[in-house]
Amino acid sequence: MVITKKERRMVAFVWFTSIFVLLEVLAFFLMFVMKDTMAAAKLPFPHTIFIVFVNNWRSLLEAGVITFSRAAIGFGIGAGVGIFLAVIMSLSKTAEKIAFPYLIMSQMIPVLGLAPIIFNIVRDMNLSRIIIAAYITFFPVSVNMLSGLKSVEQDKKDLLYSIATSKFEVYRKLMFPFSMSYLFTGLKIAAPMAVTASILVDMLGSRGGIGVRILYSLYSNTTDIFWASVMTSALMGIFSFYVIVIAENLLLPWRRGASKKDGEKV
Amino acid sequence: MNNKLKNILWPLAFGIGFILIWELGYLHEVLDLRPFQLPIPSQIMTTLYNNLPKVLKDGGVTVIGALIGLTIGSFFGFMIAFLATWFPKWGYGGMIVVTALNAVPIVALSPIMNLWFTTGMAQKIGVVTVVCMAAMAINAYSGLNNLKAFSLDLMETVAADKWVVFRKLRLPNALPNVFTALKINIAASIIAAIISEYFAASTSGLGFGIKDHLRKAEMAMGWSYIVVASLVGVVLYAIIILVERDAIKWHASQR
Amino acid sequence: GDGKKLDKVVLQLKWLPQSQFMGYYVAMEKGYYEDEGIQIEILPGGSDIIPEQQVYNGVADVGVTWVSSLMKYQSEGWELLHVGQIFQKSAMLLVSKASSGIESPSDLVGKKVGSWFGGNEYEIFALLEANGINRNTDLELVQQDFTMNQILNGTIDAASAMTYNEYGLLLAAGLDASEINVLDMNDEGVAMLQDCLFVNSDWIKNNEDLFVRFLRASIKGWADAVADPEAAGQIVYNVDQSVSLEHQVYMAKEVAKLVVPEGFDPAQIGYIDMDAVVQTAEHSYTYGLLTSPAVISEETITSKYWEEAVK
Amino acid sequence: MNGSEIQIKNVNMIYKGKRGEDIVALNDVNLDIREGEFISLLGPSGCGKTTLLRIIADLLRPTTGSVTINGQSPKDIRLQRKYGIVFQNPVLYDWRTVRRNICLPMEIMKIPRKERTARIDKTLDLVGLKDFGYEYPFELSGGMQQRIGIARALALDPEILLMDEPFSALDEFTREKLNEDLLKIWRKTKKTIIFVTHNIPESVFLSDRVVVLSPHPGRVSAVVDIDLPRPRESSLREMPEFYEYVAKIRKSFEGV
Amino acid sequence: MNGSEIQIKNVNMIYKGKRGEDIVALNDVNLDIREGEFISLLGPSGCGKTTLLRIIADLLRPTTGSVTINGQSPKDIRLQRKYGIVFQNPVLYDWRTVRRNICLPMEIMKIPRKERTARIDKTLDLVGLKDFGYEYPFELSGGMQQRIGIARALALDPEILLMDEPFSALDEFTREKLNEDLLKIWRKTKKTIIFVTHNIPESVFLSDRVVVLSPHPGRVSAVVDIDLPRPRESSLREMPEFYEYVAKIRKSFEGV
Ligand SMILES: Nc1ncnc2c1ncn2[C@@H]1O[C@H](COP(=O)(O)OP(=O)(O)OP(=O)(O)O)[C@@H](O)[C@H]1O
Ligand SMILES: Nc1ncnc2c1ncn2[C@@H]1O[C@H](COP(=O)(O)OP(=O)(O)OP(=O)(O)O)[C@@H](O)[C@H]1O
Ligand SMILES: Cc1ncc(C[n+]2csc(CCO)c2C)c(N)n1
Ligand SMILES: [Mg+2]
Ligand SMILES: [Mg+2]
Repeated sequence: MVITKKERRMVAFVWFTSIFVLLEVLAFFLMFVMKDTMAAAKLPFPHTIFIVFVNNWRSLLEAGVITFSRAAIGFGIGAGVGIFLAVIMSLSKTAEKIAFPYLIMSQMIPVLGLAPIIFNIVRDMNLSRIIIAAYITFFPVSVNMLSGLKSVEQDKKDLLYSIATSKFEVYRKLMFPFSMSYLFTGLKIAAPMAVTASILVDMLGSRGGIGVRILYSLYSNTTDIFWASVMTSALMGIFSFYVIVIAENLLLPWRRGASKKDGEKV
Repeated sequence: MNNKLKNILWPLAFGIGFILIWELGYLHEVLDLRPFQLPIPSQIMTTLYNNLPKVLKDGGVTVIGALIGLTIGSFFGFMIAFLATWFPKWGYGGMIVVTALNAVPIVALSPIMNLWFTTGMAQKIGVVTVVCMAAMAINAYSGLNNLKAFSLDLMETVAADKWVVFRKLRLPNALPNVFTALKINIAASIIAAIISEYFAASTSGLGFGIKDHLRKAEMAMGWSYIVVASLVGVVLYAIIILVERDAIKWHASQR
Repeated sequence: GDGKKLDKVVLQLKWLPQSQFMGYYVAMEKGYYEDEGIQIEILPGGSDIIPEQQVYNGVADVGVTWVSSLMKYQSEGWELLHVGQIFQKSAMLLVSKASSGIESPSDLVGKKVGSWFGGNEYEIFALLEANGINRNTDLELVQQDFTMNQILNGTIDAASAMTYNEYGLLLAAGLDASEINVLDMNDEGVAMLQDCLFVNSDWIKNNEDLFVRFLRASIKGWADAVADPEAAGQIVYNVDQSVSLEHQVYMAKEVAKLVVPEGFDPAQIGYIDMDAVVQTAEHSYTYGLLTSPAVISEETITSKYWEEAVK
Repeated sequence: MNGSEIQIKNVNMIYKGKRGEDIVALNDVNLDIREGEFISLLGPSGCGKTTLLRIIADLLRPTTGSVTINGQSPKDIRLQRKYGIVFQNPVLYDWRTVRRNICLPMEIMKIPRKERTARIDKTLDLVGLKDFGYEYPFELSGGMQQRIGIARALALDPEILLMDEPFSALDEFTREKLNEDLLKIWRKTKKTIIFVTHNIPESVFLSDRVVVLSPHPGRVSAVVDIDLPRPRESSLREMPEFYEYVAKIRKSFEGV
Repeated sequence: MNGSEIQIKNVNMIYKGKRGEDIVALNDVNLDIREGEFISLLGPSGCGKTTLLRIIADLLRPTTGSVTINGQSPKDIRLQRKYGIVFQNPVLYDWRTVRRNICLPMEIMKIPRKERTARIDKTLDLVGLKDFGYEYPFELSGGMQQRIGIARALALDPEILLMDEPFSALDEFTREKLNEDLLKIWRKTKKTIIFVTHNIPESVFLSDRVVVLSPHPGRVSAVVDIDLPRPRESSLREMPEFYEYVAKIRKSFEGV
């Protein structure tokens, strides 16, 4: 089944409106049927969030730009490190056996414990924030990339092996192109996560950003800004996801064809 | 057998080497840290030993929440991938929703869940559930849809219904991806459970312990909790690896 | 600045930019730091920011924190020096809805009581202990998140609140003062000192003069702020609009009462009341924050810079 | 009109290439296949044999033209599960052992377990893989994998059997043995078999008719009736008529 | 001793099955291959032909026994990039067009761009895919894919060419044409060629010697010298000596 652009737009529209309506109904239910005193905090009416969003679009946009640009940098570095680690681990089973448990462990160190150490090493808040954002982002990229690298079929490797191809060339000509679709799966997970990571590091005393808006609005009980900020972060996540999807379509033309062929069913 | 031993010995040797470097102060020297900023392993272990019952109890609370959330979240994530595959036109919207959720930070999610659920455990499960959905949904979707050439044709020829295609082709084909997602989610679920506990209306759990002690300069105690979290992560990872090895022994990655 | 190169001072706040820290913002806005040859940078706090660590790391030069927390860090070996006391009173309250009937500490028995923990719980511990309530068995202490939703929601019966912030938020949420019962730590005799200024002991050795200039400018700022909280609130609001101007001004007014309590000489802003420090140290030790009595010496706390600054 | 007469009418197939160009695979193909007929498709590589087979099996829609099977569309027939296909490359599921790969279509058709096991045993034996039932496909040689694909289709016992170069990776002896086995099965079950091959003697040995396709674009260039007696046995391969047919087809091929 | 004499000594190959069982693929195989020899491997499916080829190419280590090539190990030879392989299934990279698939090994060998283009043009023409250079592999038929694999190995012009059933998916005419082309190339370049096939006439037509393997476990059951004159042309196929050899090999095969 080939889905046209027009259909896709229609589908998106229907999804958007039905979620909107559903949330309106739920919010109504909460407020007027359940008579929940905290209804506005638990689940505000989406239209009110939307109005707050529109009224504050400038400041939210400003904050969004700060957060998103940091997310992009953190994502870039995180993805790079993730790919690098995956390559190291795929080069040797021993390296994988050594590294993977420790990578898991590293993910168990919360930012609260990690941040002071990073600050102490870099002594620059902004750089530290980027490092931490990257640290949060790299893991899914690494895991997915590694699983791609490990899924390369033996006979494809044999072809290069038989002409004594250097490791570097094997990666360049085979392992990387083959793993691209796996990598993109990882990137699709990591991109929105980079937004959350960036929001988290906003809270490390940043001056602006969606994270600051969320933190301040929580602390000052300004529920509407809180929800508008949450909505902004969700939108940024979708945006980042689509950036990856578009990049995938541009960079992996052979896949578009291959999957279409599978989908092109009678 | 020899190989299996090596698989354990190497990482262990590496860990011991690292711990030694850390213990003997070289790490602190390189990073210009003082022991009261980052305690040395022996301090952590002593503290851990002295507080073992409490730390284990807290660890239990967090791990149970993380595992339940991991299960529910992975299940929902898979269901979304399933729907997106089943209804390629309409279901894909679910993937976008999951992506949007994936961009809501835990620090925002936790207070929301605090409102929806009153107990710390329910809040934790709620947070972990949301956090675990995306990795599973996106990975499972790619596994359910990136089929080998012609494998679908075989199903078509015997007019297999969608459900059979799903069970006998898409599902096994997606298994390697599901394991990939589980590996990500193991790490994600524990850290999400920990961070959710920063805000939970409860005073138990690794997250509460970490935050409480690290803020109060009780670094050894805070790091004891981190050590427990790490060990739990590694043990869960090991379990996944073992199950994976058995479940997808046919896959290129296992050869 | 008359073309002279300014010395940079980085100030780490304990929390978000808000009127709790209005003195510094006023001083910055009015150019008092520049007058002292200082280029000031104010770092906001955040959920994962610990001022003691920031100052020790050198990310910031001067920090704002609570005295008990500072003592804890000092006792763990962090070479930090307490060099000025901005809040003379505790702002900590235990608030509850009047309907829950908590009028005295003894009414807390059997209730769910919220605290932020992480070092903010010791005044409550002291309050309970002083009233013969066992904090482990007689009631349930739970963690509060950033919001006051839990008390509004009824999930907890009593919540920690700062006079200048959370209490105001309850009012803003539509509760009338008469609907809120308050236990004030100062009245209950279990107060511990809060916002103080501290520095890295190493840093101050080479920057004594700089710090004195910083303190002088800050005190000037605080004096102006206390004198005109409305204006101070406005100045803070200009820096950060995430809270309403109204709430910022409310906070400024309440903070003013902590910086210059009734009967306190406004010229003495920043004065370190050693009796209060000792009480804070004693409570911190007695109720378990500190594992050994706090060392109160020139190594840990000193008024000499303040004396120099107010000369 | 009888059971499964296949009528291919003016079938054109144009693929859209990656760069948007048209690739004409089949051009105006017309062919009638009788019920129970054994028909072979011959033709140079890339002439559209697989494409035609896929169109008959309803795995592909022709760009224009139609295929009807006993008045019904390929889709109807497919939904009635009358097709069995041996694909050009074996299309095995990595996660299933040999036996379970063979079992798969039967599972879907809800053939009782006992019957399934019996058929697996029989076909495994037929293709000479009795001892390899519990291996995974990747542990087998190319020819062995191909034989699993054959066993899978035969185990299914379909009304219409479409075989795309099923014996290409087999040695002559295995191939000849399987040729004979296939004929036996065909004789017993009266299936319609459409058989793609590059081996002209094989096509003569097996078929009622041999259809030769010419390439670029694929069209029917010759249809040769093979009037050799049935049942055919390996001795047929030594007969002069046999060689005449082989030569004849080779000749019609050369014109291509 | 000359350039690339291949000595296979007491080679045993035992695979470890997934369930821990032993699969004996080769049992005590001994074979000497002269430099510049064209040798064919024949044998029933699953007898170990591919395995032997992979051992020679250093893609697999024999369980016991050794292979030496002019005194060196297969690894040495592989590192000197003297091998070219046509795999049994074409092993194409999905993400590369036909041309870029053929180009790949040459890229790695750092052959200059111009030379590469020339060779691609030449081999594409040779295998009859001139017009398909810019398609992706999945847009091509099975036989066309196989020919890309052949073109890729030929473009490389290796000293030792290992070909695993390279023409199995091709029609007789394309196959015969490629047979002759291959012989021409061989005559010109003096490569050593080890050629796996199931087609006995093909093996006779091409080879200096035909090695017949018997299965389970794979061992050498016959070695037949083909004393037919060179250069060989298609007319050879009509000669009685040719048929004698075919018959002889078929016979030695039957004993298997
Ligand atoms: N990776 C493997 N693991 C286990 N067994 C294997 C593996 N590869 C091959 N074998 C076994 O080794 C034997 C020889 O296989 P090989 O591929 O060499 O056969 P072949 O002669 O090339 O057959 P064909 O003509 O069918 O390609 C077979 O029995 C096969 O099952
Ligand atoms: N998916 C596809 N997309 C574009 N072109 C295709 C596709 N499949 C086949 N073709 C083209 O259609 C033509 C016929 O292909 P087909 O596979 O039917 O050939 P064939 O006769 O089976 O050849 P072979 O004997 O090599 O298997 C070829 O030119 C091929 O390039
Ligand atoms: C994580 C965390 N959450 C809430 C508070 C409560 N709080 C916010 S500001 C403030 C006054 C500090 O000067 C207090 C007590 C905290 N400290 N840390
Ligand atoms: Mg074909
Ligand atoms: Mg083989």
